Amino acid sequence: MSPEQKPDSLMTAEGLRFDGRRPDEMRPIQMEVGVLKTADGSASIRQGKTYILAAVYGPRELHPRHLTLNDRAYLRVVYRMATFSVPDRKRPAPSRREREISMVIANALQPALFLEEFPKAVVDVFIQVIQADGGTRCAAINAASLALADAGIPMKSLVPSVAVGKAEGTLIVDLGDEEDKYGQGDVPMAILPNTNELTLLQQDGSFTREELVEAIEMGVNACRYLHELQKDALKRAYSKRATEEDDDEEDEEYDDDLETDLGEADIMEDE
Amino acid sequence: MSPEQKPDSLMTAEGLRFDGRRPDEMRPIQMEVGVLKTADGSASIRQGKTYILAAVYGPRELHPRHLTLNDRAYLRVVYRMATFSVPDRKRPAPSRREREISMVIANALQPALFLEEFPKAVVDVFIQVIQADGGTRCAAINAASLALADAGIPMKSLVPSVAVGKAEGTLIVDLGDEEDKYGQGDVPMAILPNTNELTLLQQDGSFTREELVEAIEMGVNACRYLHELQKDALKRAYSKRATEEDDDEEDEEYDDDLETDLGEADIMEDE
Amino acid sequence: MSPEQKPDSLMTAEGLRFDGRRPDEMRPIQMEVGVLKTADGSASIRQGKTYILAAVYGPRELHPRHLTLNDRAYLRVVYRMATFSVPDRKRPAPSRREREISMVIANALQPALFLEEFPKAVVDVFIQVIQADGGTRCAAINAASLALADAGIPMKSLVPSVAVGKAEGTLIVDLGDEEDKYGQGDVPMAILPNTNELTLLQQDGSFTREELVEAIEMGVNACRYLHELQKDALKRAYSKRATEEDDDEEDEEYDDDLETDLGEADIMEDE
Amino acid sequence: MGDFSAEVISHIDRNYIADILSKGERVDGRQFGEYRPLEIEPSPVAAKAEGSAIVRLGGTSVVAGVKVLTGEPYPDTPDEGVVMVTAELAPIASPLFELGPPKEDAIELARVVDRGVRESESVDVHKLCIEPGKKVYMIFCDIYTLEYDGNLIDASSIAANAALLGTKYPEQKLEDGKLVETGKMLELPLKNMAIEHTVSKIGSHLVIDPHLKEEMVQDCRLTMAIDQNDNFTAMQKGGGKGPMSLEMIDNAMGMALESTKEIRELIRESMKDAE
Amino acid sequence: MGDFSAEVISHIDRNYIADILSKGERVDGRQFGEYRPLEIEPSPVAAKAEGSAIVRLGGTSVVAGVKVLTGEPYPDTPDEGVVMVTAELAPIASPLFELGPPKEDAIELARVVDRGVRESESVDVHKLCIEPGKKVYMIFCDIYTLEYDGNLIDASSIAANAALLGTKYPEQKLEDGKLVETGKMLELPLKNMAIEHTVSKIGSHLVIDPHLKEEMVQDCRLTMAIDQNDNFTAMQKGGGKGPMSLEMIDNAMGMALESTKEIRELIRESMKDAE
Amino acid sequence: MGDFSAEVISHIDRNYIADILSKGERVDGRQFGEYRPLEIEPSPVAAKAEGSAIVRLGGTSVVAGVKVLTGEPYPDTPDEGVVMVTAELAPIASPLFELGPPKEDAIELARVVDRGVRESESVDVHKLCIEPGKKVYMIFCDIYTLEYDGNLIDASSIAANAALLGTKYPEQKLEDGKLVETGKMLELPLKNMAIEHTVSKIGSHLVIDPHLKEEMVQDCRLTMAIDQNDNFTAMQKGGGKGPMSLEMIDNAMGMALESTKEIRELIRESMKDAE
Repeated sequence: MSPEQKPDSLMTAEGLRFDGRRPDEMRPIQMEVGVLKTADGSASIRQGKTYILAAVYGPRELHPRHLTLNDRAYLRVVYRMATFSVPDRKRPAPSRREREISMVIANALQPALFLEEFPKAVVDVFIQVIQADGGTRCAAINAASLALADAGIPMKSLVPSVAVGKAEGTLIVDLGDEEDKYGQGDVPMAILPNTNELTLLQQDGSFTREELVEAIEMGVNACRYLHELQKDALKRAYSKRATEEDDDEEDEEYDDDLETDLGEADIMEDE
Repeated sequence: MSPEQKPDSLMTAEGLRFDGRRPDEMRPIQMEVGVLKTADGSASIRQGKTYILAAVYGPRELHPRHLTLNDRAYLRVVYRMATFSVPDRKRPAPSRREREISMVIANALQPALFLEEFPKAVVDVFIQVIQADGGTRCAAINAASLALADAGIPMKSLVPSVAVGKAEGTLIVDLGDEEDKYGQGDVPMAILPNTNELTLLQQDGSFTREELVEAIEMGVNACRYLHELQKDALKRAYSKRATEEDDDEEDEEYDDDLETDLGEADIMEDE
Repeated sequence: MSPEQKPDSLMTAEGLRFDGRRPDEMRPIQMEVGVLKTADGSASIRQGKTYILAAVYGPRELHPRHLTLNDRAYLRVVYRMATFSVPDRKRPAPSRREREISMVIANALQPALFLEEFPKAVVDVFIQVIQADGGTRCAAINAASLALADAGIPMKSLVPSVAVGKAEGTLIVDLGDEEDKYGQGDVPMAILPNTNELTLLQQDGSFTREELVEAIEMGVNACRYLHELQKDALKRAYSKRATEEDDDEEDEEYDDDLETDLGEADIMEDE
Repeated sequence: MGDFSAEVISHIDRNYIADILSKGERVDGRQFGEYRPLEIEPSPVAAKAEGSAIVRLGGTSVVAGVKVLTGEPYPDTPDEGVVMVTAELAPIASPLFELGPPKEDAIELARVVDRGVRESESVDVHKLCIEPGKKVYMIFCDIYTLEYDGNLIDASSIAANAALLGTKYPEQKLEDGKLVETGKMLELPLKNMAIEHTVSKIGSHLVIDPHLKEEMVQDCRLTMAIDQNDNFTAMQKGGGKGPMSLEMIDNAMGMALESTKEIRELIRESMKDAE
Repeated sequence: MGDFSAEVISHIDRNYIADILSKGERVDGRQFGEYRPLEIEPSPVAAKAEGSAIVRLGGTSVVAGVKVLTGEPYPDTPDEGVVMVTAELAPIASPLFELGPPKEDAIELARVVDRGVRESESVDVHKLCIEPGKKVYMIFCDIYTLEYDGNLIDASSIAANAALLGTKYPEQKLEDGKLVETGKMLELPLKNMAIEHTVSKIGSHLVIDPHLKEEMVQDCRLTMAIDQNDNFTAMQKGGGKGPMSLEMIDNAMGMALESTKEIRELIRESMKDAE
Repeated sequence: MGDFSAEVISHIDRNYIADILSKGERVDGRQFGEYRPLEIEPSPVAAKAEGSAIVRLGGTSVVAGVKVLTGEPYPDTPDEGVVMVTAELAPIASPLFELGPPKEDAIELARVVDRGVRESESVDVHKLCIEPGKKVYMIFCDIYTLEYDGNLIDASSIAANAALLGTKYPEQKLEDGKLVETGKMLELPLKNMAIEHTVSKIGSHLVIDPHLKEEMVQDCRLTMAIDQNDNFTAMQKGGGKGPMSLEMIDNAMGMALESTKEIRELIRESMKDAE
């Protein structure tokens, strides 16, 4: 692609953003559960032009064995970007950045999971970025926690995630590519919705202590909204499957099992 | 070396090839069995200027163990080109192409072998290209199947192999480097001589269905001729060893064992 | 750094060296034992501007197991240069040269060790070059053998090491960077001081047989001097620790144990 | 693909599949010469890639993306651009994924798909020259498997062709040694659109577009790239160690020739919709 | 750092450390907001590196060295030099060393320290330009851990800043396409000196500059880079899977702000001595 | 070579070999200072490599090939060409072959042979300059082991020297920034032809050109490169951990000096036949 142009200004005179959004307005978001038949659980997310798929395999036996944990399952996250997902072609081999983000995502998801129910096993979370237009690590967490629920991994709750940034002195939510690149900073975070505690927090750019506190508050609010979208996506998948099962003339008992399969039982109880 | 010159024409007005051969004429071929003392079986082939050595080790215990097959021996083929075997210096590390050809050769040889006689073991076929002047994968198969016989691996038959190509509309057998590079296509193949079935078939360039059928027929004929050469080479090695044994004043009983050692018993019976 | 200048001459008219040393004079040397708290044994050496740290871990269980030796401990030496230790920035990944020197150092140290006392175990010797100004492999051996003693590994003796070179026809001891680079040759060696036998011997440059014999004799003498410095360093560490122990009001019995810990018992007996 | 899986499939499956083939049927009810439903989603990566497509072939799906870069030509072909096709079994598609270097299967997938495009000279590399010996366009087409239910090679070949067909990129020229955009948008010079077709041999039967279960029990497969003039431009026998007679190879060629036009048409239609 | 060790520490230790924290004490007697003794040895690699420092933070020590090279700028930033910071857990520092590729911990160490320097724009990369689009200075700051007793990130950040502050290198200019030295010595254009501070969360407690034993039982840590104007220029929650409330994060920021000036002052003093 | 094998050889062999050495005999009947039969096949790769040779030293055989390329000189040696020698234990030669990165033995083989050629400045690199600072000849000599029956280093060194001696390549010159052939064929400027000789120490005995069985029980070996003026140009003690006295080293030098002329002569004769 021809190199992106730096916009003249990221904020308009009216206090709106470059793409017309209000400072606290998120991009259009679509999340879908159960999109990959090969996986035990899966989800897709489109957040603005960002497009990501997540698949979960497991819990299952872990190879190589020396990675085995005796008191819980090992959560293995692999975050990969397609070569064509970014303006310049990314090299095919996994970069250090991809490996670091894989680790950061694992840390963000882990507090929500009951991994101690599966000692010595592994739960694999594979994330493929198809198109990257800002906020990929946060969008990946949103999709991955849906895929974990879809795979029936026991969870305290889903994990919503968003980035808050700063452009021309204004705090803004859910950065697009240009805001990420030409803005004054970026604060990606993820929360446990039942306690509002943060499981992911990173920052770059330049912020005062007061700005950071305000940014985190904005992010937590946006995460609570995202959490509602996540639950909706899960319910849609759930009722779609229930309908499909009905079409196949299965009896109603099946629904309970399905609920368990989706890991929703746990999720619903928590809230 | 200075870059090779593209010949003005690959075919003469008289219907002969660039190097004077008829379309169905092969290059001079020398095969020799038992050329490497370190190996359990070995062979060399000189086909035109192509020069290749093959060594077989095994059957023996396989490391690492996770590659072990429960119902048969694992056939491990490693095809390597010397850095100086090609016009430009090849990089020393094995290329993707070398690894693909290793796999293709393994697939071509496997149908001829009774690997199920050695469950959990490995049979190693190591191939070193000393000089590459076209048709290396086919020449490598010719030499490797001799080395397997020399190592006493039980076989249905030897596996002869040749490439058929096209130059200025004419189908030609056993391409040299220039014909490979400047011709219109290349169809390497290998056969089981007792059934004429193909164990290797690849193609590039552009052919009609009819041309391909004709090319395969030409190749099968050439393979039958090559098979005779292979058997001759095996017999020469056999009688040479028998003679050497005689010189050492061994009694005649030894011949039978030798035959078994050479894997010839099986081969001769099949034809 | 700006590239080093080649000195006009490595030897003065008075027969002194470029930096004022006599041909058989070593650079100022400081060795210190027990400098790294994390390691089981450690030592530092400053030899001219060369600055090296060595750490020893073990004997301990070896991973991966397939490297295990049934009759003795495996001596694993890892020699690494800091990227900034040389005039141009060294690439961070270990080079072939670093791996070769690791092996050479292991061979130089091994004859002095009673590794058969710890079958199936590993003794790790990790060497970090902080600043390289000539003679790093020899300085590394001097430090590593002190670190081994500090770790209490049973030893026949310490292993002193030095390089002898040639500049403008004169044999010179303990080369600096310029003498190494612009001189006529380099003969690094290491000895067992109780027998004067060589455990390391390499050479480059050009020498007659007679020059080599003389060079080795000079080197052995320098090694004997170095061995005294090594023993002093070990004694200093020993008495310092004893004092510290006294300060902690430990009783005197402790000294004996300490001696054993330092591996000095063996060393002292041998000489 | 197929070989490693052969280890895990049960003998019952093997017999079952062979049995119904003898009755003229396939596991999913298809005819021997019938392709699975083929769906092409044009340009799913429109904001970042010059061309892209998602292909769904039954339960198998892949995404292909094309990047158009510029660079110096190879010294021995100063007036030719560069085309490179890679294909990767992405972790999300594979329950057997292990974090390591590419396996033989993955190498074969990548090389067979790449050869299908390059040997058929689908893209006219001479038209990718900006200034001979100085600057050319470099076309990278990268394919990721998303769902794996058999016949990855065909799905990948179709996706590559669709993505290349839909590729648009800004024309550039050299001015005072620097590349500048002319403002014009170009399409890729696709002259030949060869599509790969895979026929699987199971016992004495040949089936086209093998299902994963069929791949698991197959003797071998024959993959053929066929261009718009019904010429064969690449061929690879793989996927197992079973030998194949000339008669069977001829039959497989016939089966592939029959389905090629329809698939090529579907690609053209799908990508036209995208504009 | 911390996570893998969590496997080996005993429950007794875990309870002991939590217990004494409840009594307002730490394993080594420090206050919750108290740094360990910090020692900076200036220029230990003076003969080969343009800048260097050894930092001892309690029982943790690291060495940083700076090389100043020249090279071509990146095409998209033709008037900017390049700064790169790496950090490595050298074998000598680690009883758990295994000969293999860098582990997640090591990758995080390197990236957090690098980001602390680069995101805070400590070095004015525009002043590292020799000739726009042609030649710039390239600054490599590499850090090796020598002793590991907790809080490698802060020690490494301090060492990087000290080494960069003490860096001197010959000025170069382009003459007829060749670089020549002008004879003048330059210092690095350090405009912002952001220092990283790590606060560890253990149960309901926050402690600054965690000791190795504290890292082993921590829920997580928060690392913050703070510049000379008290702005936060980088932040990373890591070192474990424990979540953190906003209130705790705010408290951690307060603790870091308190110690930042003193440490920055100590770096400046130490490196001044070196001249 | 030798060290790893020491694990597998039986004590019976060890004693047997020591025993017969005490009687002044060797396993294959040679004198202590006697080389095995040496055969050199000139130019087996004449169609693709500028120089090549196969060397058979008893049951050990290796092939060496030389490629002459052109490229830019290193900035610090603008008027010197480049010579690089590599040596590899090819899979076909090694029953102990494991598909992995080079082991210590292989690294030592490569480096000792390379050093033997380079340290002795066998090739006059100044005569490999086409245009100072712009273009030089780059000589790659790569060696593959074909049969392994002891003393790979000497066989490789002899093969490298033979291949380099037989190397012929077209002269090139720079015209308008492009390399063109002058039509003249050049030989490599070999000024010094240093050959490596290995002496093995077994107990109190020294033997030259060790057989594989001797390598397996040796205490260590000393490899010496000796040039045509009887100067030692490289030396490496390796192949085991046994120490060696100065007296023994001196004896080993004597043994090597004795055989060097004959071998050098044989190389010259063999390669002359090739023309």
